[in-house]
This record gives sequence, structure tokens and C-alpha cells, in this order.
Amino acid sequence: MGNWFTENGPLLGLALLDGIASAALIFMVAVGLNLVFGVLRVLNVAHGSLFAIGAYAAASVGFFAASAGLPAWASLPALLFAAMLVGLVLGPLIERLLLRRIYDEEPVLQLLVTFALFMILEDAQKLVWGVQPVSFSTPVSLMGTVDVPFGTDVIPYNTYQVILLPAVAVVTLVGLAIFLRRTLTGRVILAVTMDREAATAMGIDARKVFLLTFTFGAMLAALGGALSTPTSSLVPGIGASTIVLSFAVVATAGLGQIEGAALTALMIGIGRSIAVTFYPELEVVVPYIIMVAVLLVRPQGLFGVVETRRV
Amino acid sequence: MTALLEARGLRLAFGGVKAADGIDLAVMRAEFLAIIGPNGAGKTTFINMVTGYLRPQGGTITYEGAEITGRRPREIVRRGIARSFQLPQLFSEHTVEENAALAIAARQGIWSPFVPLLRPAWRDEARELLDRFGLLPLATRRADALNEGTRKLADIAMAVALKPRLLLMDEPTSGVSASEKMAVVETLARVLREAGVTAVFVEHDMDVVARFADRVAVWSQGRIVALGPPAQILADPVVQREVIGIERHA
Amino acid sequence: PVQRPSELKIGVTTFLSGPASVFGVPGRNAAEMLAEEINREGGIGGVPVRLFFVDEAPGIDHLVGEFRRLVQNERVDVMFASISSGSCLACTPLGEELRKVTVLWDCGTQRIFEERRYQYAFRTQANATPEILAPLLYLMKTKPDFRTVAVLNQDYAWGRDSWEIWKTAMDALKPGTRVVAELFPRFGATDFSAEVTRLLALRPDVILSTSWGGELDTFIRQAAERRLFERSTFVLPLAESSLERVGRSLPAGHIVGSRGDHWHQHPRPANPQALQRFVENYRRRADAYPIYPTYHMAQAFSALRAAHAKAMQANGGNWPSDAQLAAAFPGLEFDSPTSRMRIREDGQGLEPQLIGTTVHTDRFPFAVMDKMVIFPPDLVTTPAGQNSVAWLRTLTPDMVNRVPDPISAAG
Amino acid sequence: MLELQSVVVDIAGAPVLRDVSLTLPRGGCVALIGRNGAGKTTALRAMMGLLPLRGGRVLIEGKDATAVPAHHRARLGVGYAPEERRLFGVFTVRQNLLLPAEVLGLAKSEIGRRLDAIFTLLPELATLADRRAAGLSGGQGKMVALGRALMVGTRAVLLDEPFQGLAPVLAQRYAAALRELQASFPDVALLVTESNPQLLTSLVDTTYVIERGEITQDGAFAAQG
Amino acid sequence: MTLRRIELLLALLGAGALVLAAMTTPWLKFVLTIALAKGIAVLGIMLLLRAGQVSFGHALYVALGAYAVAFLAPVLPDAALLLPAAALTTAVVGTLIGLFVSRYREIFFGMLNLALSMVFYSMLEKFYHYTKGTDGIRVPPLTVAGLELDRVTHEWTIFGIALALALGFGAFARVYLASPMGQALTAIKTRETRLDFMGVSARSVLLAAYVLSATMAGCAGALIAMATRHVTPLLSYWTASGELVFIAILGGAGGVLGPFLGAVTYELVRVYAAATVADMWQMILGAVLLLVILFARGGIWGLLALRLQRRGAA
Ligand SMILES: Nc1ncnc2c1ncn2[C@@H]1O[C@H](COP(=O)(O)OP(=O)(O)OP(=O)(O)O)[C@@H](O)[C@H]1O
Ligand SMILES: Nc1ncnc2c1ncn2[C@@H]1O[C@H](COP(=O)(O)OP(=O)(O)OP(=O)(O)O)[C@@H](O)[C@H]1O
Ligand SMILES: [Mg+2]
Ligand SMILES: [Mg+2]
Repeated sequence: MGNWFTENGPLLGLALLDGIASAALIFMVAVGLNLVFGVLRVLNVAHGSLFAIGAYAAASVGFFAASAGLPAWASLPALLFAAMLVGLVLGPLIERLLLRRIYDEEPVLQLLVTFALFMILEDAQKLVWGVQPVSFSTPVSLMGTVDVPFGTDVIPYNTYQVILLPAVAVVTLVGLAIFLRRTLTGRVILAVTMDREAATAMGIDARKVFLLTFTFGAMLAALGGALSTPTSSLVPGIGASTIVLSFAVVATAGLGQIEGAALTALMIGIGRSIAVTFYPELEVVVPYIIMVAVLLVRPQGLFGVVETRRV
Repeated sequence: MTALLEARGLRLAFGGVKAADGIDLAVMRAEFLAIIGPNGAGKTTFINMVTGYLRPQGGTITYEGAEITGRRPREIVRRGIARSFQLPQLFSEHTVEENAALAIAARQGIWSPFVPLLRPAWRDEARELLDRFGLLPLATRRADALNEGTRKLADIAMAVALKPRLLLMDEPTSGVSASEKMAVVETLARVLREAGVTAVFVEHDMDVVARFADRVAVWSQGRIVALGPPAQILADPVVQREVIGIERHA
Repeated sequence: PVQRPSELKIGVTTFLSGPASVFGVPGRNAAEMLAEEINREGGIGGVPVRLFFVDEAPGIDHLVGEFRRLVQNERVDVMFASISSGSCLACTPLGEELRKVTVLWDCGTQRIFEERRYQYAFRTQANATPEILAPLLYLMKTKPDFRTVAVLNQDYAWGRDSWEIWKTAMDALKPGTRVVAELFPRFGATDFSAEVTRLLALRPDVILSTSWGGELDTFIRQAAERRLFERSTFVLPLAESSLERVGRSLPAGHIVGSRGDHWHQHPRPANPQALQRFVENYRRRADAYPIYPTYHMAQAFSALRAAHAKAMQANGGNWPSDAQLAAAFPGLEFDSPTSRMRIREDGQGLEPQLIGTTVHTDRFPFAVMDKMVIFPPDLVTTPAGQNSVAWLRTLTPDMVNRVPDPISAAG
Repeated sequence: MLELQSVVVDIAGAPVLRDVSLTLPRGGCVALIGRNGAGKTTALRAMMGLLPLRGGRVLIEGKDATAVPAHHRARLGVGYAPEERRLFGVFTVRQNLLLPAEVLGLAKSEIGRRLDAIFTLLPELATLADRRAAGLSGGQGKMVALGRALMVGTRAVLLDEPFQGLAPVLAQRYAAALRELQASFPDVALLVTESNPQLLTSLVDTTYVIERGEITQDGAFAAQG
Repeated sequence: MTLRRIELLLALLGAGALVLAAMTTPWLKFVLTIALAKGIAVLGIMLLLRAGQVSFGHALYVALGAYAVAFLAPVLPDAALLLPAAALTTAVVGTLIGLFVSRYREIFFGMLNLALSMVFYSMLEKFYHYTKGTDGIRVPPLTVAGLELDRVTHEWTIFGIALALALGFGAFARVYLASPMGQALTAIKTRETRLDFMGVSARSVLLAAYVLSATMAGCAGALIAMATRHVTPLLSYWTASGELVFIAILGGAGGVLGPFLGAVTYELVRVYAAATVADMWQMILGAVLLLVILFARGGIWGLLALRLQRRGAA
């Protein structure tokens, strides 16, 4: 065992680094879904579409900024701007026109509404951006690489991936945790999560909270997409593959648990990069293995919610 | 009389809160034992431990001579212990009648996929049962369309439908209106006595306790502080001060 | 005798959604363009053509249902089937059962004609074996000193199949080459950072990737950002379809193929005007250079036209039946935009393979090919009636000597 | 202060309240009693705007509030303790009590003052303050629900069977506490539903009896009690 | 006439209509066979929906049934043997997996099923040498009860088997749902603790329904394999599971006719959407579903039942 570590330690270190970078992105993608699910109890399949649209929009805004003669560093705020735009436009639209009508229905109906929406947006997205891969990697090139020593060798890493993404993820995590626990709005959101009618009787406008949360979740989805744009090419179908992963994260994390999502993302990210290094065959199933393993030990997810006693 | 159920040294704490702090209690065959005590004294917790919902951190529970400590609710029910709930637990999408029929089915075996739940025998039994609780007019009402007091009665009816030998009831009359309360308890008591059922019930209404209990156990902060016949217990000044209050109506 | 119809109906199955629509949609664009051109010139045998498209993405049950609908309800005259090999393997026997001429316009799996004989199915392009063998031979000819190889392919049939072909051929042609990593990331993966790290650390001489579409683009970009191209020689047999999109991210000096011999900068097209017209028309229509599926579509149309003419002739100038049309395909010769092709007796098309090395020039904002070798089909195609893997095992190192000399872009 | 005028409510197509009118005067204490299923809870929910009316009006301070959304009624100073407690499980008891006041945007000092007042009135709550609401016993939950309603009920407090499940000694103490409350805040109106009217005799000044969704007796009944 | 009677009548009428449609339009025969098969799988989904559990992984069993046929066909080339074999395989696997997942509820149940189906999907890809990966496996021509059939008769036979199975499973599901076991499913959804305190193992109730639903999905998969004659891993992809849930809601979970109404509608809408706009069929399907959910909550069957009840009342 000791031998194995001395031999493979450096490789493990590299895998950790990759794992953290990919965990950051996984977290950013899943956290919005988890939040929306926690509050609205709607498993939003269209989250995948919002991710994809956020990603495409980021590329478009980025290209636009470049063609408008803005300097290269402007590509970073452009990502953020695109995500906000998508969230602010689509979030309220979807919540108002569709979800609002079915909050009182069975959860599976709500899920199906978002599924239908997903199908529609999937084609709509093709209409707007076509099917040819789109990519916009200015931010990555802009930030260059950092060289990580590896034995006598060095391995270049993208600064964007190993520094910026994790930083954004940590800021989001801490910000969300503080927001939910320490601010009144956060507590109001939690109250609505637990009991909508009681919250209403306490003077809380539950509809506004839903609107706010969904919009916020949509913004996070779009932000996840926007942040993934610089490192990957956008093609039809990216939404679909994102959504399954996010679902796995939500179930593993526990309902609406932000810290749970972070820990899960970290496990999946690192698990996958270790798999790539040592057992590439397992890479694909890593998220599911982690999920099954976690649920075997903790049936309510990593951070289960406190259930009010009924008996 | 022999003890049907015996609890010895039951202990259970939630964090710093001692909900059971060394409970010793023997419930005699065919007696009606009332549990009274302030809120948060651990009354429900006791029922939860006996019925397997909570696992005690210490102590043993013996039923009919066999130890049942920490067994699962399902197994305990199969030994003949049923319970009702402080907050009614009904199948909200089923009618009242179907709720009762499900309980009957649970007693007689539900593993027959070819006969309907409301087969004549079960429906008749369900209706007869509901009639006793004055619920027959609501038999075909969905359970989620019931008011609180009625839910409570239906909840008890379901426990009775299991034909237990020991029935634990958690505040059977809270929420039941004053005008109906006595009549309902009267019927319930008759049914249980006829069947020789032993009953343990948590109760806040001292009139009910005085009238129906054979013995009364007084709970306080996870302990039994007094145990005896109702006349003696209800007259105890400490119990009066701590539980009953001075303004008790005769 | 069969009545001459008012329209010649062609059913086309292609990817219209999902990741593979990067090929499917250019294929459809080309089909529409060609159909218009044909109709402007009076149609095939004097009959205008009409196209029916089917999306392959929803799965086999949908595809098979649509195939039947087109044949039985729309009564199409011929089917152009499929990009994915799964679709091809499902459609080809069905076409045979329904006795409908099925032109395999873009599917690569060599299994089709090696596992079974068909009377109604014909492939108007090459297959995976030549498409992978040619780049390997090219590598051996241009950079013969490699000792270690790593592969990064998409985790699905093509990725696995193409690696098996490469590996088998490499073991026969250059025994002793070490495989240092076999990476098969999930189909549809959007991040290859961990894989890139692994490859950076391993420093293999050669990195093979038969990936395509968005995944290839992403891989090229991520590898370029992290200077992986400086450490290893890349062999990218399908990269012709990504060249324009990845721009100058793809550095000079790496090996690129195009699943055939077609390319808008083909050094020696059989008919330069025809190629140029095709490229210009397509660019006007789709605002991008044509990529291999568009040429494959052109080949399918060209073959159909030639077969039709041949069948009419054989039938005394009368409209051919399905069987008569099918009979015209074996041995058929037809023009592709870049060369002249032939369909073998077993139904397999014989298509040359063009492989080159990337260079950056001032003429294009993206890498183009230099030192191009055009492999004659007879050299790289499995002989009829043989199994590819078995045939590859029989290859010997001296085969490299038969590889034609490279042609430079300028010349 | 609060008034129902000829209110008609249907649930799932069946009439539950038929032409119910009742008045909760400023500073008054009104009991709504009736058998199980008579419609007491429904009447309170109608006042809170938690279900749609088929007919009639709800007046708050003499103004038609029928169309005022539920969450606004709390802002008008109406506190409500639902029958089934409905606490926020992950919050502590203190957070449960604070939430409605914070939502109203009250000043910190004012919130603190009210909380202290409630802790004096219901001393059990002070000992429970830092426990999570999820684990409370039935009676404890009831107390917290009561306290929570008092936090915002500066004008009217609607209590749905507040003594249900409370040990008798506590029920009596709380009835007394409510009396005290009215003494010190004579403007606050109280509406209490109860299926056990004995507890209310010394507290209320008007009693409405509801039967099958109809008010059958009012005012006069108080004289009897 | 009671709704239950009408349901029976409608089922027979529907079956007749399907046969008629298949006779007049040969290509529809195939589409309807697939629709019936999917209806059977959806019927299984519906059982679980009764318990409030949404499985996002039942395509696993569809694929398993289909691959069982594909693998066994070379040694056992008879539909009459392959169908029970596929049912048995899925029942066994369904039991094993059910023992595990029946402990979980709601999102955990749904996602575990999804996870397992995705693992199965990757296995189909990973064990490339046995499964041929995405290329899939061709199912050779089958005999039926020993008889060699020509193409058209073969198609009719598979269609007939699908129809018979649909009627059989539908009838069984109806009886099952009315029985205590079926009713206990709804009880799981509404108040599972109570079941426990009645001495009933909610887990076993759910497990029974799960195995049943897996078996139904397996039979559906076997039928799909026999009809399409080519199986690919896509059968087990999560979108395929989503499609089954989608059909369940489209048809309405209220009655056993719902799944079949849903499946036939779904397949027909998809075919016609694909025929009119080959690359926008998803959008059309999505829009249809949205309309159904927003304006006909009970699905197609709910809509129909409402009409019939109104007429009955009038
Ligand atoms: N799950 C739990 N988590 C935390 N504390 C708990 C939990 N269950 C019970 N308690 C605490 O244990 C004590 C006993 O609770 P229990 O429900 O048994 O009281 P009770 O006597 O039934 O009261 P009541 O008459 O109000 O129903 C209470 O202080 C309660 O808050
Ligand atoms: N969702 C519903 N669907 C149909 N009827 C309902 C529904 N909810 C309540 N009801 C009926 O409305 C009537 C009034 O109910 P309500 O809860 O107001 O009674 P209550 O007087 O508060 O009774 P309790 O003293 O038992 O709490 C009852 O007969 C009840 O059955
Ligand atoms: Mg209690
Ligand atoms: Mg009530």
C-alpha cells in the first residue's frame, strides 16, 4: 500500500487537481437544480435546457463583445451577463406561465411539465444556434496556464479551470449558505419550503418566493452553462447529459442541501478523475456508484433534511 | 391478573431532553390504564417505544412474556399490539370505509391480488365498525376531506379494526367535541371490554380518565411519578397542582 | 413493365437532432441542394426527385417505423440510410425484406457486408477499415519512429471498432508498439481535462482519436491550451470535419483524415470544376465549407443517377423495377466530387482515402492539409468476402512501401 | 375589526359554510363553538384568505378585504394559529416565533419586546426556545403555534382549538394568560374556536355556535354560559 | 352502465379499432405493435405511480427484455419460448433490484432506478465484445410455436401477441389495483407509517408491484425486439425511461386504459410530427404534452372518463 502511494502519489495529486476543477463545474450546474427542488419540490428537467441556453448565450454574448471591439478581459463579465440575462428572462417566464399553474398538482405532473418544456427548448435551441458545434474559448486563452510540477516534468493546467472555476464555486457555496441561513429572505425561502400555507398565514408571499427561487435557480443553471462554455464546444444534446448528472447530485446530496451538493460534486469530480487515471473503464459509472454507495449508508442523502415528527 | 406488557427501566433522551428516564410499568391483562401528565412529559414517547417506532436507549419491554424491545412496528403489530395516533394517520386518498377495510385486510392478509378490497365481508365489517364510531354517514368520504375531530375517530377505528389484544391510544379524545366525546368513549370502552382488550391511553380530559380508567399513571419529565386507581390519583394534591389544575369541573 | 412515376421519391435517414446532427444536418443540406440541382436539370431519367427525411436520433424503433412508413405508405423508390452504424445494421436487413434499394450513404461499420450478403443494399463510400488503416499507414510513412501510442475515443461502437482496427493493424504492421493508455470517455462528454492531464503525464509519441463533432473540437481546444500538441503527434482520422470550426487551435504538424478522399482543397480532383462548383454552391447555402457527409451524400446521388441510367438502359429504356434498379449497382461506376468510384460485387463502395498533415497558411483562418497522400482503395480496403480483422492480421510491414508519395499543398 | 358577511364556502363542490356572518369587534373576545365538522376551521381559514369564497365578504377594519391576498392579512395585524400547529421544523422555536414578525419588517427592538412579552405570558416557551420545532411534542407544538400567532396579532388573533392536547393545568393557565393579554392590550380582538366550550366560559364575551356550516346561535348563548 | 363496464367495452372497441387500422394501413401495424408494447411497460410504471413512486429507470427492464430476446434467439429461435424467457429474466432481475430500491422513496427511488439503468446502459457499451455496443444486436427471424412464418404473417403474429398481452396485463392490472395489494400501493403514497403500524410491510407491497412492473417492461422489451428485430443500448437510456413516464401522464394514471391510450397517441403524434417536420418532432410532442397537462390534468383517459360520466349522469 505504502509502495503504491509513493509510486502513484504524484499522479494522485494531478487527479485531485482535475477532480477539483471538474467538481467546481458540477457543483455550479447542480446547485441551482438542488435549490429549486428544495423549495418548489419540482424536479426541473428543463434545468438542462437552461444550462444549454446559458452556455450558448454566453458564447453569443462573448462573440458580440469581441465584435463590438471590447477588450478580451470583457469576455469574463460577458459570461456572467449572459447567465443573468437568460435567468432573468426565461426564469420568470417559465414560472409564471407554466409552473405556477401546477403547484397544487401531484409532483410527477410538475416534473412532466418541465420535461415537456425541455423537449420544446431542445428544439428551440437548435432553431436559434443551429447544430454545428459552437465554441468560445477566449477566457481560457486569456487566463493562460499554470505549470504544476510532476516529478521532473511539469504539467500545464488552465488557470481558468483550476483557479477561477473553483473560486467561483466556493464563493457561490459560501454565499448561498449565508444567504439561506443568515438572511431573512433565506429563512423565508426555507419556511416556504417546509410549509407553504403556514408561511402564507405568516405574511409570506409564497408565489413571490417561488418566482424568486425559480429565477435564481434558472440563473444558476445558466451560469453553470456559461462557465462551461470556455472549455467545451456546445452541441445539441449537452442539456440532456447535464441533467442526468445533476439529478444524481441532487439525490446523493439530500433534498435542497447546498453543502451536500458541494460534497457530492467533489466526490464525483475526484472520483472521475481518479478513475480516468487508474481505472478508465469505470469513469462513466462513477457518479452512479457514488450515489448508490451514499444512499446505501444514508438513505436520505448525504445531508438529509430534518423531518418534523408526525407520530 | 398477570402483566400483559411490562416495561423495565426504559430510557431515551433526545439530545439533552430525557423523554424517558427509567420507566417501569406493568400493564395488567384486560385493564384500562390511563396515562396523564404535563405536555412534553414523555407520554407519546412511551407509546412510540412500545410500538417500535422508537428504540429505547436502555431498558426492556416484554409482551406476553416475550421481549419485544427494539423490534420493528410491523412485527409488534403482528403480535397483537395496535395503536392510534396523537395526530391522525389516515390514507388520505382513500375513503373512510376503505381506510377501515385496509386495516381489516391488514389483519386478515392483504396478499390476494384477485379479490377486491371492498369484498362484501370486509365492507360489512368496516361499516359495522364505522357505525359504532358514528362515522357511517361519512363512509364514502375521502379521508382528506374530513375535519380534525372526525379524523381522530377514524384513526382510532382503524386501530380497533386490527382486533389487537393490547391497544395503545394517544389522546383519543383531543379534538373530539365535548358533546360527542363521552358517547364515543362509552362505545369504545364497551367494544374493548367485550373483546377483553387491554387498553393504555394518554388522556388530558380528567372526566374521561375518572370514568374509564382502572388505573392511572402520572408522567412527569420522563418518569412515572404516581400510579394508582383514579380516585386516589386525581385527588392527589401534587397531581392536581401539576397536571389537573384547580378549576377542574366535577 | 413498371409505370414511369411522376416523382422519384427518396427517403433519407440522417441525424436531425442530438450531437450527431453535426453530420446529419450538413448531409441533409447537401441532399436538398443536390435534389434542387437534379430537378433543375430535369430530374433522374426525366423524373423529378422528392426527398423525405427521417431523424435517426430517437432510436431504432422510431427509425424502423419510419422506414416502413416511407416504403409502405409514401412508396419511396429508394432509401438512403443512415449515419450511425446501429441504424444501418437495423435498416439494411429491413430494406432487404421489403425489397427496396437501400443506399448506405454514410455509415462506416464494416460489419454490414462482411456478415451477410444483400441484394438490395449498397454502400456508396468506404468503411471503417480503410478509413482507419490509411491514417496508420500514413503515420508509419511520415513519422515512422513512434514507439508508444495512446488512444482517446468516444465510448461507443465507432470508438471501440476503430480502435480495434487500428490496434490489429498496428500489431501486424509495427509489432512491439506499446499502448500506454486506452481512454474511452463517455459519449457526449464535454470535458477532457483529466484525460489531457493523463496524456500530458504519459507523453506518448502518438495520440490517436477517432472522435468527431463537438467532442473532437473540445478535445483539440483543451489539448491545445495545455500544450499537449507539443508533446505528442496527434492522428485524427475525422478531423477534416472540424478543421474550419477549431480554427488555428489545431497546430501544424498533426495528421488529419477525412473519411474518404474528398476535401475542398483536394490536390488532384478528377474534375476540378465540378468540385469547385460543389464547394461554392454548398458554401452559399450553408455558409460553411462542405465536410465529408456532404460529399458522401453527393456520392449517393451520383450512384443513384448512374445506377438508374444503367438499369433503364438494361431495361430497354423503360422505367426499372426495384429489382432491376438493385441489379444495376454491383460493379457500377460513378463520379464522386473528387474521383471516380466503383461499387464492388458485394455491395461495398471503393473509395480512395486522403490523409494529410496540418499546416497554417495565410489563405485560410484554419489549419489545412499538406503532404497529402491519396490511398488507392485497393490498397486499404478489405478484399471482398473477407473479415476485416482477420485480413488486418495478415498485413505485413512492407505494406508501407506501397503507400503513394505525399503531394504537397502548393503542388 | 374582522367580519364575515354571508360567507359561502364550497370545498370539492360540497357546501361547507352556508351564509355565515360573524363579527369580531375591536377588543372583543369571540368564541366559535360547534361539533366536529361543523365548519369552525373553515371559517377561520376563510378569514385568513386561505380558501376561495363562493359568496359573501370578509371585512377587516370595516373595509372589504375579500380580495386581499392571504399573505397581506398577516400584515394587517391578524395572527393565526392553525389547528394542526404547522411549525417550521428545521427552525428553532425562537426562529419560529420571530419569523412572522421579521417578515412584517418590524424593528429589532419591537421584535425583542414582543418576544419578551410572549415569554412572560407563556413561560414554557422560554424553556423550549432553542429546541428545534421538528421534535416538539403535540402539546408543545400547540403552545408555539399560539405564541407565533400572538407575535403578529396586534389587532386580531385567530386561534383554532388552542387548548387541544394541552394538559388541563396548562389549558387553564393559557386561558388566563389570554385574559391578561386582553387586559393589557384592550384593542386586540380574539377569536377562539373550541370543541370544548367549558374552557372558554370565563374568557369570551360573545359565542357563536356553528352547526353544519351555519351559525345557529350567537350572542344570546353568551348569556347562558 | 358503470364506468368499469364502459372501460371493458372501450378496451374491446379499442382493440378492434387497432386491428382495423393495422389491416388498412400495413405500416401502422408496426407502429401500433410498438405502441402496445410501450403501453404494457407504461402499465407497469402506472402501478408504481399509484404508490407515488416515479421510476426513471424502467427502460432498464425494457432493454433487458429486448436483449434477452437478442441473446437467446440464436439458441431458442421461437417467440413462444423467448417471451416467457424474457419475462422470467426481467422478473428475476427486477426482484434483485427491487429488494434494494424498494427501501427508497420519491426522488431517491426515482434516481436510483435511473442510476441503475444508466449503469446497465454503460455495461451494454462496455462489454462491447458481447453486446456490440451502440451498433446493437440483430434478432434473427423467429418461428412462432414452431411455425416458420413469412414476413407479413410474422408481423401480424407479433402484433397479435402484443394485443393479447396488452389485454391480459390490462385486465390483470385492473383486478390487482382493486385488490388490497393494489390499494395498499396508494396507501404507501399517502401514509406509509400507518401501513407499518397495521403490520403490513410497505416494502413488500412495493416490491410486488415493482417486480410486476419490471416483468411487464420486460415483456414490452421482448415485443419491441421481435418487432424491430434489432436492439441497441438506446433502449435503456434515461430518455427512454422518461418517455415511459411521459406516456403514463399523457394517457392518465386513472385507469388501465390510460397507458394504452397514451402510448398509441404518443406514437401516432410522433410519427405524424416526424412526417411533417422531421427535425422538430420533439417540440411538437412537448407542446402536446403541455397542453394535456395544463388543460386535461387526468390525461386522455381522464378526459374520456369525465365525458362518459357526464353522459351517464345526464
Ligand atoms: N424526535 C424528537 N426530537 C427531539 N425531541 C423530542 C423528539 N421526540 C420527543 N422529543 C421531546 O421529548 C419530550 C417528550 O415528548 P413526548 O412527545 O413524548 O411528550 P408527550 O408527553 O406526549 O407530550 P404531549 O402531551 O404534548 O403530547 C418532549 O420534550 C419532546 O420535545
Ligand atoms: N377537502 C375537503 N373536501 C370536502 N369536504 C371537506 C374538506 N375539508 C373539510 N371538509 C368538510 O367541511 C366541514 C367543515 O370542516 P372543518 O374542518 O371546518 O370543521 P371543524 O368545525 O373545524 O371540525 P373539528 O372540530 O373537527 O376541527 C366538515 O364536514 C368537513 O368534512
Ligand atoms: Mg403526546
Ligand atoms: Mg377544526
